[in-house]
Amino acid sequence: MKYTLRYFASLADQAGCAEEIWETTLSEPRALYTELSSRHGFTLDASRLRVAINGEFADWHRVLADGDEIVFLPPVSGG
Amino acid sequence: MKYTLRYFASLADQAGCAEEIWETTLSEPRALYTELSSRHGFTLDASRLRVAINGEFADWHRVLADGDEIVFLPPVSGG
Amino acid sequence: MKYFLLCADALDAQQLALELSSDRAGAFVSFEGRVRNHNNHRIVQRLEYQAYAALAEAEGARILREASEKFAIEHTCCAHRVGTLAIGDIAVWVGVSSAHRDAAFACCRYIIDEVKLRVPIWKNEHYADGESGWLHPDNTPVGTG
Amino acid sequence: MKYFLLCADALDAQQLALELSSDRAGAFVSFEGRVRNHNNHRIVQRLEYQAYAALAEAEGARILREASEKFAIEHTCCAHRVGTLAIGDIAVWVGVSSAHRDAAFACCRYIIDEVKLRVPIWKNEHYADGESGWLHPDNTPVGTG
Repeated sequence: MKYTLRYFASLADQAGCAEEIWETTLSEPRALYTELSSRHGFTLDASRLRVAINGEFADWHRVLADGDEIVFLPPVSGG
Repeated sequence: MKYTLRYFASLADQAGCAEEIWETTLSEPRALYTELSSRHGFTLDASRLRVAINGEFADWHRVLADGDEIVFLPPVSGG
Repeated sequence: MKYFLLCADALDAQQLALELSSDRAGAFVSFEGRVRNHNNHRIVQRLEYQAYAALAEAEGARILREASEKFAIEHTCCAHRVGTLAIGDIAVWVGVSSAHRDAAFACCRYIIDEVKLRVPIWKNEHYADGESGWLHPDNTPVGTG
Repeated sequence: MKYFLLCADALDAQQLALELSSDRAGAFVSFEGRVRNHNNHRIVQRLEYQAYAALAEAEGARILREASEKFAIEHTCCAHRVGTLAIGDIAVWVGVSSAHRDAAFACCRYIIDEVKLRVPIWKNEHYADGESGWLHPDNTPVGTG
Protein backbone atom coordinates (compact mmCIF):
# COMPACT_ATOMS: atom_id res chain seq x y z
CA MET A 1 0.00 0.00 0.00
CA LYS A 2 1.07 3.58 -0.65
CA TYR A 3 0.04 6.39 1.68
CA THR A 4 0.63 10.13 1.65
CA LEU A 5 1.82 11.25 5.07
CA ARG A 6 1.75 14.90 6.13
CA TYR A 7 3.60 16.13 9.19
CA PHE A 8 3.03 19.19 11.37
CA ALA A 9 4.80 20.90 14.25
CA SER A 10 7.28 18.72 16.16
CA LEU A 11 6.56 15.67 13.98
CA ALA A 12 7.57 17.65 10.87
CA ASP A 13 10.79 18.72 12.61
CA GLN A 14 11.63 15.13 13.56
CA ALA A 15 10.66 13.68 10.16
CA GLY A 16 12.65 16.42 8.46
CA CYS A 17 9.86 16.95 5.94
CA ALA A 18 6.27 18.15 5.70
CA GLU A 19 5.09 15.31 3.48
CA GLU A 20 6.22 11.93 2.20
CA ILE A 21 4.91 8.95 0.31
CA TRP A 22 5.21 5.76 2.38
CA GLU A 23 5.02 2.19 1.15
CA THR A 24 4.17 -0.51 3.64
CA THR A 25 2.21 -3.70 4.16
CA LEU A 26 0.43 -2.16 7.17
CA SER A 27 -3.18 -1.01 6.95
CA GLU A 28 -3.97 0.40 10.40
CA PRO A 29 -2.97 3.88 11.64
CA ARG A 30 -1.84 2.61 15.07
CA ALA A 31 0.70 0.16 13.59
CA LEU A 32 1.74 2.65 10.93
CA TYR A 33 2.65 5.24 13.59
CA THR A 34 4.87 2.68 15.35
CA GLU A 35 6.63 1.91 12.07
CA LEU A 36 7.12 5.62 11.29
CA SER A 37 8.33 6.31 14.83
CA SER A 38 11.19 3.84 14.49
CA ARG A 39 12.06 5.34 11.09
CA HIS A 40 11.96 9.01 12.18
CA GLY A 41 12.51 8.81 15.93
CA PHE A 42 9.17 10.39 16.85
CA THR A 43 9.16 11.14 20.58
CA LEU A 44 5.45 11.80 21.07
CA ASP A 45 3.61 8.74 22.33
CA ALA A 46 0.62 7.73 20.18
CA SER A 47 -1.64 8.32 23.20
CA ARG A 48 -0.92 12.05 22.82
CA LEU A 49 -1.90 12.15 19.15
CA ARG A 50 -5.07 12.11 17.06
CA VAL A 51 -5.21 10.73 13.57
CA ALA A 52 -6.86 12.23 10.49
CA ILE A 53 -7.53 10.39 7.24
CA ASN A 54 -8.28 12.34 4.06
CA GLY A 55 -8.92 15.54 5.96
CA GLU A 56 -11.22 14.20 8.71
CA PHE A 57 -10.59 12.89 12.21
CA ALA A 58 -10.59 9.10 12.21
CA ASP A 59 -10.30 6.08 14.45
CA TRP A 60 -6.85 4.58 15.18
CA HIS A 61 -8.08 1.18 14.10
CA ARG A 62 -9.73 2.15 10.83
CA VAL A 63 -8.60 0.08 7.85
CA LEU A 64 -6.56 2.24 5.48
CA ALA A 65 -7.02 2.25 1.71
CA ASP A 66 -4.32 2.63 -0.88
CA GLY A 67 -3.66 6.33 -1.60
CA ASP A 68 -5.08 7.63 1.72
CA GLU A 69 -3.69 10.87 3.13
CA ILE A 70 -2.83 10.24 6.77
CA VAL A 71 -1.93 12.87 9.37
CA PHE A 72 -0.84 12.18 12.94
CA LEU A 73 -1.85 15.31 14.87
CA PRO A 74 0.24 16.46 17.84
CA PRO A 75 -1.67 18.18 20.68
CA VAL A 76 -2.86 21.49 19.22
CA SER A 77 -1.74 24.87 20.53
CA GLY A 78 -3.58 27.49 18.52
CA GLY A 79 -5.37 30.56 19.87
CA MET B 1 -33.52 76.49 53.74
CA LYS B 2 -32.86 76.72 50.01
CA TYR B 3 -31.91 73.65 47.99
CA THR B 4 -31.04 73.12 44.35
CA LEU B 5 -33.00 70.18 42.97
CA ARG B 6 -32.06 68.46 39.73
CA TYR B 7 -34.42 66.06 37.97
CA PHE B 8 -33.72 63.25 35.52
CA ALA B 9 -35.76 60.89 33.35
CA SER B 10 -39.42 60.49 34.40
CA LEU B 11 -39.02 62.84 37.38
CA ALA B 12 -37.89 65.63 35.03
CA ASP B 13 -40.91 64.97 32.80
CA GLN B 14 -43.28 65.12 35.76
CA ALA B 15 -41.62 68.19 37.33
CA GLY B 16 -41.62 69.89 33.94
CA CYS B 17 -38.07 71.10 34.51
CA ALA B 18 -34.51 69.79 34.91
CA GLU B 19 -33.63 71.98 37.85
CA GLU B 20 -35.29 74.25 40.41
CA ILE B 21 -34.51 76.13 43.60
CA TRP B 22 -36.76 74.99 46.46
CA GLU B 23 -37.39 76.78 49.75
CA THR B 24 -38.66 74.73 52.66
CA THR B 25 -38.38 74.21 56.39
CA LEU B 26 -37.56 70.51 55.84
CA SER B 27 -34.02 69.20 56.29
CA GLU B 28 -34.23 65.47 55.48
CA PRO B 29 -34.33 63.97 51.92
CA ARG B 30 -37.13 61.53 52.78
CA ALA B 31 -39.54 64.26 53.90
CA LEU B 32 -38.44 66.55 51.08
CA TYR B 33 -39.35 63.93 48.47
CA THR B 34 -42.85 63.63 49.94
CA GLU B 35 -43.28 67.40 49.78
CA LEU B 36 -42.03 67.52 46.17
CA SER B 37 -44.24 64.58 45.20
CA SER B 38 -47.39 66.42 46.25
CA ARG B 39 -46.20 69.53 44.40
CA HIS B 40 -45.21 67.74 41.13
CA GLY B 41 -47.28 64.57 41.26
CA PHE B 42 -44.27 62.22 41.23
CA THR B 43 -45.51 58.68 40.73
CA LEU B 44 -42.35 56.76 41.67
CA ASP B 45 -42.42 55.57 45.26
CA ALA B 46 -39.41 56.68 47.31
CA SER B 47 -38.53 53.02 47.85
CA ARG B 48 -37.62 52.83 44.13
CA LEU B 49 -35.26 55.81 44.29
CA ARG B 50 -31.79 56.59 45.51
CA VAL B 51 -30.74 60.02 46.69
CA ALA B 52 -27.56 61.94 45.89
CA ILE B 53 -26.35 65.04 47.70
CA ASN B 54 -23.73 67.29 46.11
CA GLY B 55 -22.79 64.67 43.54
CA GLU B 56 -22.47 61.63 45.83
CA PHE B 57 -24.89 58.92 46.90
CA ALA B 58 -26.28 59.70 50.36
CA ASP B 59 -28.53 58.36 53.07
CA TRP B 60 -32.26 59.22 53.04
CA HIS B 61 -32.02 60.49 56.61
CA ARG B 62 -28.95 62.67 56.28
CA VAL B 63 -29.45 66.21 57.56
CA LEU B 64 -29.40 68.67 54.66
CA ALA B 65 -27.47 71.93 54.68
CA ASP B 66 -28.59 75.19 53.09
CA GLY B 67 -27.49 75.33 49.44
CA ASP B 68 -27.17 71.53 48.98
CA GLU B 69 -27.75 70.08 45.51
CA ILE B 70 -30.16 67.17 45.87
CA VAL B 71 -31.02 64.60 43.22
CA PHE B 72 -33.63 61.86 43.54
CA LEU B 73 -32.45 59.11 41.20
CA PRO B 74 -34.99 56.92 39.41
CA PRO B 75 -33.93 53.31 38.74
CA VAL B 76 -31.13 53.55 36.17
CA SER B 77 -31.38 52.07 32.68
CA GLY B 78 -28.06 52.72 30.98
CA GLY B 79 -26.03 50.26 28.99
CA MET C 1 -4.75 52.25 32.96
CA LYS C 2 -8.47 52.54 33.58
CA TYR C 3 -10.99 55.22 32.77
CA PHE C 4 -14.69 55.85 32.41
CA LEU C 5 -16.05 58.29 29.84
CA LEU C 6 -19.40 59.86 29.00
CA CYS C 7 -19.46 60.78 25.31
CA ALA C 8 -21.82 63.03 23.40
CA ASP C 9 -20.43 61.78 20.06
CA ALA C 10 -20.30 58.35 18.41
CA LEU C 11 -18.07 55.84 20.20
CA ASP C 12 -15.06 54.68 18.19
CA ALA C 13 -14.49 51.10 19.32
CA GLN C 14 -11.21 50.77 17.44
CA GLN C 15 -9.75 53.93 18.98
CA LEU C 16 -10.84 52.90 22.47
CA ALA C 17 -9.35 49.41 22.04
CA LEU C 18 -6.01 50.80 20.85
CA GLU C 19 -5.36 52.46 24.17
CA LEU C 20 -5.72 49.19 26.08
CA SER C 21 -3.06 47.27 24.19
CA SER C 22 -0.04 46.01 26.08
CA ASP C 23 2.84 43.70 25.18
CA ARG C 24 2.03 41.67 28.30
CA ALA C 25 -1.62 41.16 27.32
CA GLY C 26 -2.39 37.88 25.60
CA ALA C 27 -6.14 38.44 25.82
CA PHE C 28 -8.49 41.28 24.97
CA VAL C 29 -12.26 41.11 25.48
CA SER C 30 -14.69 43.84 24.53
CA PHE C 31 -18.42 44.31 24.93
CA GLU C 32 -20.60 46.65 22.90
CA GLY C 33 -24.18 47.45 23.82
CA ARG C 34 -25.96 48.58 20.67
CA VAL C 35 -29.37 50.14 20.03
CA ARG C 36 -31.79 47.40 18.98
CA ASN C 37 -34.72 47.98 16.64
CA HIS C 38 -37.22 46.46 19.06
CA ASN C 39 -38.02 46.17 22.77
CA ASN C 40 -41.06 44.66 24.49
CA HIS C 41 -42.51 43.90 21.04
CA ARG C 42 -42.48 47.57 20.00
CA ILE C 43 -40.46 48.96 17.10
CA VAL C 44 -37.80 51.36 18.34
CA GLN C 45 -36.73 54.20 16.03
CA ARG C 46 -34.15 55.95 18.18
CA LEU C 47 -33.39 56.53 21.82
CA GLU C 48 -31.91 59.06 24.15
CA TYR C 49 -29.60 58.59 27.10
CA GLN C 50 -29.61 61.15 29.88
CA ALA C 51 -26.93 61.07 32.58
CA TYR C 52 -26.32 62.74 35.89
CA ALA C 53 -22.83 63.41 34.63
CA ALA C 54 -20.83 64.18 37.77
CA LEU C 55 -22.11 61.15 39.66
CA ALA C 56 -22.07 58.88 36.60
CA GLU C 57 -18.38 59.61 36.06
CA ALA C 58 -17.55 59.10 39.72
CA GLU C 59 -19.52 55.83 39.97
CA GLY C 60 -18.14 54.56 36.63
CA ALA C 61 -14.58 55.23 37.80
CA ARG C 62 -15.36 53.44 41.07
CA ILE C 63 -16.56 50.35 39.18
CA LEU C 64 -13.37 50.26 37.08
CA ARG C 65 -11.22 50.57 40.20
CA GLU C 66 -13.09 47.72 41.88
CA ALA C 67 -12.75 45.61 38.72
CA SER C 68 -9.00 46.23 38.53
CA GLU C 69 -8.61 45.03 42.09
CA LYS C 70 -10.87 42.02 41.67
CA PHE C 71 -9.35 40.60 38.45
CA ALA C 72 -5.78 40.11 37.17
CA ILE C 73 -6.03 42.52 34.25
CA GLU C 74 -3.72 44.94 32.47
CA HIS C 75 -6.00 47.78 31.35
CA THR C 76 -9.70 48.58 31.15
CA CYS C 77 -11.93 51.31 29.87
CA CYS C 78 -15.67 51.94 29.65
CA ALA C 79 -17.38 54.60 27.56
CA HIS C 80 -21.11 55.41 27.57
CA ARG C 81 -23.00 57.56 25.07
CA VAL C 82 -25.38 60.31 26.08
CA GLY C 83 -27.81 62.17 23.80
CA THR C 84 -29.74 60.83 20.81
CA LEU C 85 -28.79 57.46 19.28
CA ALA C 86 -29.98 55.67 16.15
CA ILE C 87 -30.51 51.91 15.63
CA GLY C 88 -27.15 50.13 15.56
CA ASP C 89 -25.25 52.89 17.37
CA ILE C 90 -22.97 51.81 20.21
CA ALA C 91 -24.56 52.86 23.51
CA VAL C 92 -21.83 51.48 25.77
CA TRP C 93 -18.38 50.00 25.20
CA VAL C 94 -16.26 48.02 27.68
CA GLY C 95 -12.76 46.75 26.90
CA VAL C 96 -10.36 44.72 29.05
CA SER C 97 -6.83 43.49 28.32
CA SER C 98 -5.11 40.86 30.47
CA ALA C 99 -2.38 38.22 30.35
CA HIS C 100 -4.91 35.35 30.28
CA ARG C 101 -8.46 35.16 28.97
CA ASP C 102 -10.25 34.11 32.17
CA ALA C 103 -9.65 37.49 33.77
CA ALA C 104 -10.56 39.50 30.66
CA PHE C 105 -13.90 37.70 30.19
CA ALA C 106 -14.87 37.84 33.88
CA CYS C 107 -13.82 41.46 34.29
CA CYS C 108 -15.62 42.66 31.16
CA ARG C 109 -18.81 40.96 32.29
CA TYR C 110 -18.48 42.40 35.80
CA ILE C 111 -18.07 45.93 34.51
CA ILE C 112 -21.06 45.95 32.17
CA ASP C 113 -23.28 44.34 34.83
CA GLU C 114 -22.28 46.91 37.46
CA VAL C 115 -22.56 49.85 35.04
CA LYS C 116 -26.11 48.83 34.18
CA LEU C 117 -27.00 48.51 37.87
CA ARG C 118 -25.28 51.50 39.38
CA VAL C 119 -24.38 54.30 36.99
CA PRO C 120 -27.02 57.08 36.89
CA ILE C 121 -27.91 56.99 33.19
CA TRP C 122 -31.45 56.72 31.87
CA LYS C 123 -32.78 55.47 28.56
CA ASN C 124 -35.79 56.99 26.79
CA GLU C 125 -37.05 54.96 23.84
CA HIS C 126 -38.87 56.55 20.93
CA TYR C 127 -41.23 54.18 19.14
CA ALA C 128 -42.50 53.99 15.58
CA ASP C 129 -46.00 55.02 16.72
CA GLY C 130 -44.69 58.39 17.97
CA GLU C 131 -44.78 57.51 21.65
CA SER C 132 -41.76 57.47 23.92
CA GLY C 133 -41.01 56.38 27.44
CA TRP C 134 -38.35 56.08 30.11
CA LEU C 135 -37.29 52.56 30.92
CA HIS C 136 -36.64 50.61 34.06
CA PRO C 137 -33.37 48.62 34.41
CA ASP C 138 -35.11 45.51 33.06
CA ASN C 139 -36.14 47.49 29.94
CA THR C 140 -39.83 47.59 30.95
CA PRO C 141 -41.52 51.01 30.77
CA VAL C 142 -41.62 53.28 33.83
CA GLY C 143 -45.16 54.17 32.73
CA THR C 144 -47.27 56.28 35.07
CA GLY C 145 -47.63 53.97 38.05
CA MET D 1 -24.15 34.17 9.50
CA LYS D 2 -21.17 32.19 10.76
CA TYR D 3 -17.77 31.49 9.32
CA PHE D 4 -14.29 30.37 10.25
CA LEU D 5 -11.22 31.73 8.48
CA LEU D 6 -7.51 30.98 8.39
CA CYS D 7 -5.62 34.13 7.41
CA ALA D 8 -2.04 34.58 6.24
CA ASP D 9 -2.30 38.37 6.68
CA ALA D 10 -2.95 40.62 9.67
CA LEU D 11 -6.46 40.29 11.14
CA ASP D 12 -8.58 43.45 10.88
CA ALA D 13 -10.80 43.34 13.96
CA GLN D 14 -12.91 46.30 12.85
CA GLN D 15 -13.62 44.78 9.44
CA LEU D 16 -14.50 41.40 10.96
CA ALA D 17 -16.83 43.05 13.51
CA LEU D 18 -18.65 45.04 10.83
CA GLU D 19 -19.95 41.92 9.19
CA LEU D 20 -21.60 40.70 12.39
CA SER D 21 -23.75 43.76 12.99
CA SER D 22 -27.52 43.36 12.98
CA ASP D 23 -30.38 45.69 13.87
CA ARG D 24 -31.69 42.97 16.16
CA ALA D 25 -28.43 42.64 18.09
CA GLY D 26 -28.24 44.58 21.33
CA ALA D 27 -24.99 42.94 22.37
CA PHE D 28 -21.65 42.30 20.71
CA VAL D 29 -18.75 40.53 22.42
CA SER D 30 -15.34 39.97 20.88
CA PHE D 31 -12.21 38.18 22.00
CA GLU D 32 -8.71 38.78 20.66
CA GLY D 33 -5.82 36.48 21.43
CA ARG D 34 -2.62 38.49 21.01
CA VAL D 35 1.05 37.53 20.95
CA ARG D 36 2.53 38.18 24.40
CA ASN D 37 6.15 39.14 24.96
CA HIS D 38 6.74 36.33 27.46
CA ASN D 39 5.78 32.72 28.17
CA ASN D 40 7.09 30.35 30.84
CA HIS D 41 9.45 33.12 32.00
CA ARG D 42 11.16 33.36 28.61
CA ILE D 43 11.16 36.44 26.40
CA VAL D 44 9.25 35.80 23.18
CA GLN D 45 10.32 37.70 20.07
CA ARG D 46 7.90 36.31 17.51
CA LEU D 47 5.98 33.17 16.81
CA GLU D 48 4.69 31.06 14.00
CA TYR D 49 1.38 29.29 13.61
CA GLN D 50 1.15 26.23 11.42
CA ALA D 51 -2.24 24.76 10.49
CA TYR D 52 -3.50 21.60 8.84
CA ALA D 53 -5.67 23.91 6.76
CA ALA D 54 -8.37 21.59 5.37
CA LEU D 55 -9.13 20.02 8.74
CA ALA D 56 -8.72 23.29 10.67
CA GLU D 57 -11.32 24.96 8.48
CA ALA D 58 -13.72 22.01 8.77
CA GLU D 59 -13.33 21.77 12.55
CA GLY D 60 -13.56 25.55 13.01
CA ALA D 61 -16.80 25.64 11.00
CA ARG D 62 -18.11 22.72 13.09
CA ILE D 63 -17.44 24.65 16.32
CA LEU D 64 -19.29 27.71 15.01
CA ARG D 65 -22.26 25.59 13.98
CA GLU D 66 -22.40 23.97 17.42
CA ALA D 67 -22.15 27.39 19.08
CA SER D 68 -24.99 28.79 16.96
CA GLU D 69 -27.21 25.92 18.04
CA LYS D 70 -26.23 26.10 21.70
CA PHE D 71 -26.68 29.86 22.23
CA ALA D 72 -29.33 32.40 21.17
CA ILE D 73 -27.07 34.49 18.96
CA GLU D 74 -27.42 36.45 15.72
CA HIS D 75 -24.02 36.07 14.02
CA THR D 76 -20.56 34.76 14.80
CA CYS D 77 -17.18 34.59 13.16
CA CYS D 78 -13.74 33.33 14.12
CA ALA D 79 -10.49 34.08 12.29
CA HIS D 80 -7.08 32.56 13.07
CA ARG D 81 -3.70 33.72 11.79
CA VAL D 82 -1.13 31.40 10.27
CA GLY D 83 2.51 32.23 9.48
CA THR D 84 4.86 34.53 11.37
CA LEU D 85 3.50 36.94 13.99
CA ALA D 86 5.14 39.73 15.99
CA ILE D 87 4.45 40.76 19.61
CA GLY D 88 1.03 42.41 19.88
CA ASP D 89 -0.33 40.88 16.66
CA ILE D 90 -3.79 39.34 16.83
CA ALA D 91 -3.44 35.54 16.64
CA VAL D 92 -7.14 34.74 16.88
CA TRP D 93 -10.33 36.80 16.79
CA VAL D 94 -13.83 35.70 17.83
CA GLY D 95 -16.91 37.93 17.54
CA VAL D 96 -20.52 37.23 18.50
CA SER D 97 -23.63 39.41 18.15
CA SER D 98 -26.89 38.60 19.94
CA ALA D 99 -30.08 40.21 21.22
CA HIS D 100 -28.95 39.95 24.86
CA ARG D 101 -25.52 39.92 26.44
CA ASP D 102 -25.68 36.57 28.26
CA ALA D 103 -25.64 34.63 25.00
CA ALA D 104 -22.89 36.74 23.42
CA PHE D 105 -20.52 36.34 26.40
CA ALA D 106 -21.17 32.61 26.82
CA CYS D 107 -20.92 31.87 23.10
CA CYS D 108 -17.70 33.84 22.61
CA ARG D 109 -16.08 32.02 25.52
CA TYR D 110 -17.29 28.65 24.22
CA ILE D 111 -15.83 29.25 20.77
CA ILE D 112 -12.36 30.32 21.88
CA ASP D 113 -12.16 27.41 24.36
CA GLU D 114 -13.17 24.86 21.71
CA VAL D 115 -10.90 26.35 19.06
CA LYS D 116 -7.92 26.08 21.40
CA LEU D 117 -8.81 22.47 22.21
CA ARG D 118 -9.79 21.10 18.84
CA VAL D 119 -8.58 23.03 15.81
CA PRO D 120 -5.33 21.60 14.34
CA ILE D 121 -3.11 24.68 14.63
CA TRP D 122 0.33 24.65 16.28
CA LYS D 123 2.34 27.44 17.82
CA ASN D 124 6.13 27.68 17.58
CA GLU D 125 7.67 30.32 19.82
CA HIS D 126 10.96 32.01 18.99
CA TYR D 127 12.83 33.27 22.02
CA ALA D 128 15.25 36.11 22.58
CA ASP D 129 18.11 33.62 23.11
CA GLY D 130 17.69 32.28 19.56
CA GLU D 131 15.97 29.06 20.54
CA SER D 132 12.50 28.06 19.44
CA GLY D 133 10.03 25.34 20.28
CA TRP D 134 6.62 23.91 19.58
CA LEU D 135 4.13 24.26 22.39
CA HIS D 136 1.59 22.05 24.05
CA PRO D 137 -1.99 23.28 24.54
CA ASP D 138 -1.10 24.52 28.02
CA ASN D 139 1.75 26.59 26.53
CA THR D 140 4.45 24.35 27.96
CA PRO D 141 7.17 23.20 25.53
CA VAL D 142 6.81 19.92 23.64
CA GLY D 143 10.56 19.45 24.20
CA THR D 144 12.08 16.15 23.21
CA GLY D 145 10.31 13.75 25.58
